[in-house]
Amino acid sequence: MKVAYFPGCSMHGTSREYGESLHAVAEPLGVELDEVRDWNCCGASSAHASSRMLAVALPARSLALAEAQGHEQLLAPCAACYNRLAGARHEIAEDAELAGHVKRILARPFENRVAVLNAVEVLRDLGETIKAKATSPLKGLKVACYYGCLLVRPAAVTRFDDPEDPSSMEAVVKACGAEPVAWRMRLECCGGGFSLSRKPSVVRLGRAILEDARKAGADAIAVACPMCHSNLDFRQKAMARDGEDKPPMPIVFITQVVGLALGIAPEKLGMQRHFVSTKRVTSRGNGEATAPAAEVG
Amino acid sequence: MEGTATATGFEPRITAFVCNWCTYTGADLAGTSRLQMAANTRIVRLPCTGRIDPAFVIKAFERGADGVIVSGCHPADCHYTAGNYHARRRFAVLRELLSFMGVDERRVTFSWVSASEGAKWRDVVNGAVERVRECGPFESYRALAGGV
Amino acid sequence: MSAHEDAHHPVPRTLADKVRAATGLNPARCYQCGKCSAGCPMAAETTLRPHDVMRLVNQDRPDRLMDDESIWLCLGCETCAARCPNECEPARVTDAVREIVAAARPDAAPRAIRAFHAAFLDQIRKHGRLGEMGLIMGYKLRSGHLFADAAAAPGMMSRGKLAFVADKVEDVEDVRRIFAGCAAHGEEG
Amino acid sequence: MARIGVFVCHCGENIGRTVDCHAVAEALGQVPGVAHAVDYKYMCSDPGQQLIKAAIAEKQLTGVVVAACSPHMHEKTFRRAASSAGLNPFTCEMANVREHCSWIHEDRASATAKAIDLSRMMVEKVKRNVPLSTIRIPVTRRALVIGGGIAGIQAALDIADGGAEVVLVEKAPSIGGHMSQLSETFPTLDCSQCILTPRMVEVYQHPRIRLMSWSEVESVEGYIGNFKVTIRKKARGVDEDKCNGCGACTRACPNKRIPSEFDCGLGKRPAIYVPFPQAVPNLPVVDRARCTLLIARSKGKKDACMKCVEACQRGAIDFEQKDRFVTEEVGAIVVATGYQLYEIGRDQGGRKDLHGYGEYGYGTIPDVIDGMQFERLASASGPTAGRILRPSDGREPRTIVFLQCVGSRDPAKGIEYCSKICCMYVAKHAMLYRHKENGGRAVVFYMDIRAAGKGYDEFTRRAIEEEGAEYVRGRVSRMYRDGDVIKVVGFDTLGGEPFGVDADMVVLATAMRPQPGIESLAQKLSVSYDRHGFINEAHPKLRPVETNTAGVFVAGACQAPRDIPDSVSMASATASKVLGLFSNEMLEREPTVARVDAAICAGCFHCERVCPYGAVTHMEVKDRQGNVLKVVADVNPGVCQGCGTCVATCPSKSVELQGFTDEQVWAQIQAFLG
Repeated sequence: MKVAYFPGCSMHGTSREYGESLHAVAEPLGVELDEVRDWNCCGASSAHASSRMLAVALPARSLALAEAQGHEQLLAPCAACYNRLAGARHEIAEDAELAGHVKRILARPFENRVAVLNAVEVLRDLGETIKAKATSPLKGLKVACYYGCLLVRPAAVTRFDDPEDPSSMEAVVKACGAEPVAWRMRLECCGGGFSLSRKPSVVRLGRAILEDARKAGADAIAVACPMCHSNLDFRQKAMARDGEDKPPMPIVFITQVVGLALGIAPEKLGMQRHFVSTKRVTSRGNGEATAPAAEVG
Repeated sequence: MEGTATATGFEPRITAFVCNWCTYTGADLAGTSRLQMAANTRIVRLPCTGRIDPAFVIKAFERGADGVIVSGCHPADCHYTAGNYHARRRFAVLRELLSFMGVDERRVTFSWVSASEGAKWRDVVNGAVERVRECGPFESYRALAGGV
Repeated sequence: MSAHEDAHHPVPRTLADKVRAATGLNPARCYQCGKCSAGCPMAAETTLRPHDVMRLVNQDRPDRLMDDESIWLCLGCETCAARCPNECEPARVTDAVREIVAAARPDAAPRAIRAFHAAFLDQIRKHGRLGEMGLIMGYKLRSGHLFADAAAAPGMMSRGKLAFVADKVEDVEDVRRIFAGCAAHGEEG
Repeated sequence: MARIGVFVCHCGENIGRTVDCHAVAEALGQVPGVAHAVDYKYMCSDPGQQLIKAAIAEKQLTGVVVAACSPHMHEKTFRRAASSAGLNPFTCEMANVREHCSWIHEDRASATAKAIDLSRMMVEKVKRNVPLSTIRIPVTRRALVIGGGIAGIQAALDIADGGAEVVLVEKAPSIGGHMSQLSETFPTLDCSQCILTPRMVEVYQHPRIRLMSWSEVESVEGYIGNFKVTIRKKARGVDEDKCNGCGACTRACPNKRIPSEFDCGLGKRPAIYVPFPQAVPNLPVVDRARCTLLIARSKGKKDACMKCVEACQRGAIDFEQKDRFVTEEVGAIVVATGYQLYEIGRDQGGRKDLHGYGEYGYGTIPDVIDGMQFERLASASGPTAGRILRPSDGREPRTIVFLQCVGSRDPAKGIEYCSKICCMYVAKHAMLYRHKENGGRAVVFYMDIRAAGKGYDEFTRRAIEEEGAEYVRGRVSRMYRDGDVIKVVGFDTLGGEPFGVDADMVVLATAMRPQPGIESLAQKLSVSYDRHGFINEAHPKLRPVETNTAGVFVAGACQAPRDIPDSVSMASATASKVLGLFSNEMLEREPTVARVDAAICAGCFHCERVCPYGAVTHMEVKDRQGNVLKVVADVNPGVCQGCGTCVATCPSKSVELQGFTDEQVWAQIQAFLG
């Protein structure tokens, strides 16, 4: 399977480990990532907060570049980029007048032929391969699968799963031998773009997500979005209510979970780059005795 | 009355052969719902699409129609149980004949409109008028038929 | 007459007309059932919830939408649009209202949020991609939160999460032309 | 030379606003063959009709064209007026210049030009009309009622009391429909069984009603007054004559763990069962899919269990019974198949255009039930003998949340209409719960309370003012299980605040939909239905209980969401229509039927093959000596329905459809195009 790869701006910065783990698992799973040459930022929440045209034209440029590279499918692992790219493709397909304006502004050949995929969708479809190659299944590891918002909504754009009752990430986690837990906050927003400009909201929303995951007995929360990851991992300390010392909740990327199950070394998956220690997860993977040893740190 | 080329450009004249039980009633519903549509069509009511003889369509073109609509009940909904099945088969053949005779396919519209689909009838009419307007006045056939 | 306007609204006059012209959505479909606001994660922090925004659009009250920061606190999480029985898409209506309000009063949004969006778009205009360092610097200068998260810098650095040099888009001119094209479209759009 | 009168109607403003009626009349006045052309404000009014009668007499008119509304509205009115003035009614036609012209165009010039064209087309057609006389056909004075709910029961009783025979076909093992599942009924809180069971017994004992339960309509042929209906009597596994309904077999059956459809899965029933104690007929049915004996037999194994056969004193159990087919001749058919509730689960009965409520858990959250399940809990004959208990753990719920409009008024889920009865039964449910559990909290999430019947609004006010039901205006965004509590995430749009409730039970007031399989039944009856499957009435205001197919009538919730009072009054209205039909000896039918010209018919009988009604017969043409010259086709006017398929098929054009001849169609084409 050969796909155009749209890394997105955070893949080299705050969520390097998402990029590293994606590349680490892509090869064994037979996914060839051909980066879109000269891709540009998808505009995320800021573009569509200022103008609908910009919010569509920016991602459209990257779609046009992927098309020029002869690709039929484009993988955007970051949920925000995936939403903007798939959203742009959907709006251009639905609104002929908008499409006309975008093509004029882009001033390059563009027929909107490239389908946009997200990482969860791709991993779900590779479920059998993952199960087959899972040399060190994460037995006994309880994972809360967190979709957030842009991965599954709006339904017309993100058609890969049921927006109110998704099951793709759970399927991937099961394929890795781990056990998805039933919890309720998996579709609630984490505060997204307010990470810098309005921290209290992110703390309030993130706290509710962490508490629910703990209540469901999860050992870790799996995410597929750099913004959700940074809000729940980097800001997790701020979310602890004062005077409470609840055990930290590791926030791992779904690609890291798959990487561990495939027996890839934690360093190659960037497990050391998290703010909240991922020891509880890594000790479970790469062939160590899967007896639930006492957790440390 | 010739196809009047009014100020907004060419106004096609379109004959619509419809069945009484579904499309005619659907057109009535479009009326009671005040759904605005192009005024280029004139409806000829027949009991069933099974009654619509392909010769009517050809005759309409011969007398100067720019477009023809044929519409009746959805398959399986026919008031006479099977009339529209015969019609479907007949018009599949007629479509071939018309294109063989050089009549642009966009001039003929076949559709199924039920008694509760007023909006669909409006869309069928407006769609047909737009497509026929693109084709322009239907001179070629009229010249053949003795330039009446 | 653009595809969004229909026969009855040739020139957008009311706020609802403008929203409809911009998005193709019909705000009048909203029957104020409150289901969007019930699911809105920011309902606890805002005074004007999604169904209030829809009400004020239908009542043509841009003034009340301008004097309140609620529309700027929308996360764009699409929960309201997913749950709305009439598919009014309050999220996209809020986007359109923000565009209209910002055009009338550029400083309507709270300073921190304006600073973030400005810093973000400035980064893309300059490099075509977002350099996190550049974003944080740009945000701090504009928002005045000079020392926010300063303590986090070393942690970020040690984890290799601070990309100093924002890798640039070679044809950054192309990206800048898109910005200009959209801005031009914005005027006559 | 034809002498035709043209009468252009203003219809008050309806036509006059966009069509210049006077100009139309004047234009038609110039048309050769038109002897009289006037316009008038209200042609269908009495003075309007007088104009027609006077003109016919004065000018010896040979035909009339009324340019007004749709023939579906007033063709009969004007034909009656014409014939009372001595003109053959079938030479009077209408040009539809309202629904097909004035109402759908704004530009006065093009609307007036179109009205003139339409009127001229009709004049040319009427010139070629020939006087026809109605066809008289016999009427079978027996009615078929499909569906044994309260609507079907009422219709059957009224028709039978009116002296006609009735065949009542019910798909389920017993009649009673959904009403038999209800506890009390609004607005009077009558016990449903108490007011329904007497009617059911009345049906069973009525000399002129033949009840066929556990049966379905297989096929329908014929037409008004002369339908031939084939009914499939499904195999009960019990001989109806021998069984006296003692119930020994149902008690003896060891497999009692099967979810009862009657109790919506909350109660259990044996493999041979009677749906509910007051069932009519009181005959058990063998559930062939779940009976261990039949399962064993289907796998070719030894007979596993014969408990019911042993228990039955009268040897009534008969596993060899097969479906049987019965044919009935009836003159009228009443469709009264009732409703089903929208599914709270993910699957919507296979319908792609309907979606479930993922945000409410797709029906997977325990103790989230629908209105009918609540009825079964509240019903004294229900699985919990009337105590409201949680299906999951049997505990009494301290807080129940009721959600209005689940499915209804929700275009995103595929249903845009309001189901009319939920506001009332939710108020009733809240009241019943508060009566039974005085300390319990009943919270109702609503948008608008629609209680417009007699005593209805007072009923909902009583639930709020005296029974302590808490009404919160706002739709719930989602709900989820938290421990053994259901968290309901709502919003109080009047108070302007989020409004959450921890509920022990949630009742979803789900939308009313027509019964499954209504589409195929409608096609068997060649009756039209709307997008949702509700049967289309002939005219929403003027002919609400008839359908466009003569002789087929409709009653109850199969036509639109409807409560019991409306269903009963509609059923009686339908019965009066049926009795009206049966009151005349012979039926008059439109003479628009096909006629063969024996002289030019070559006897290829293509017409016979395409005729859906088998109206074409073979006729020998003989010379004076009686030798057969040729065999030609001949149409039986009594059977022919006038669809005209034969006319368009006939290679030699030797069959004509009276009222829609080829010549008349050419004339209309020429009148328009020149």
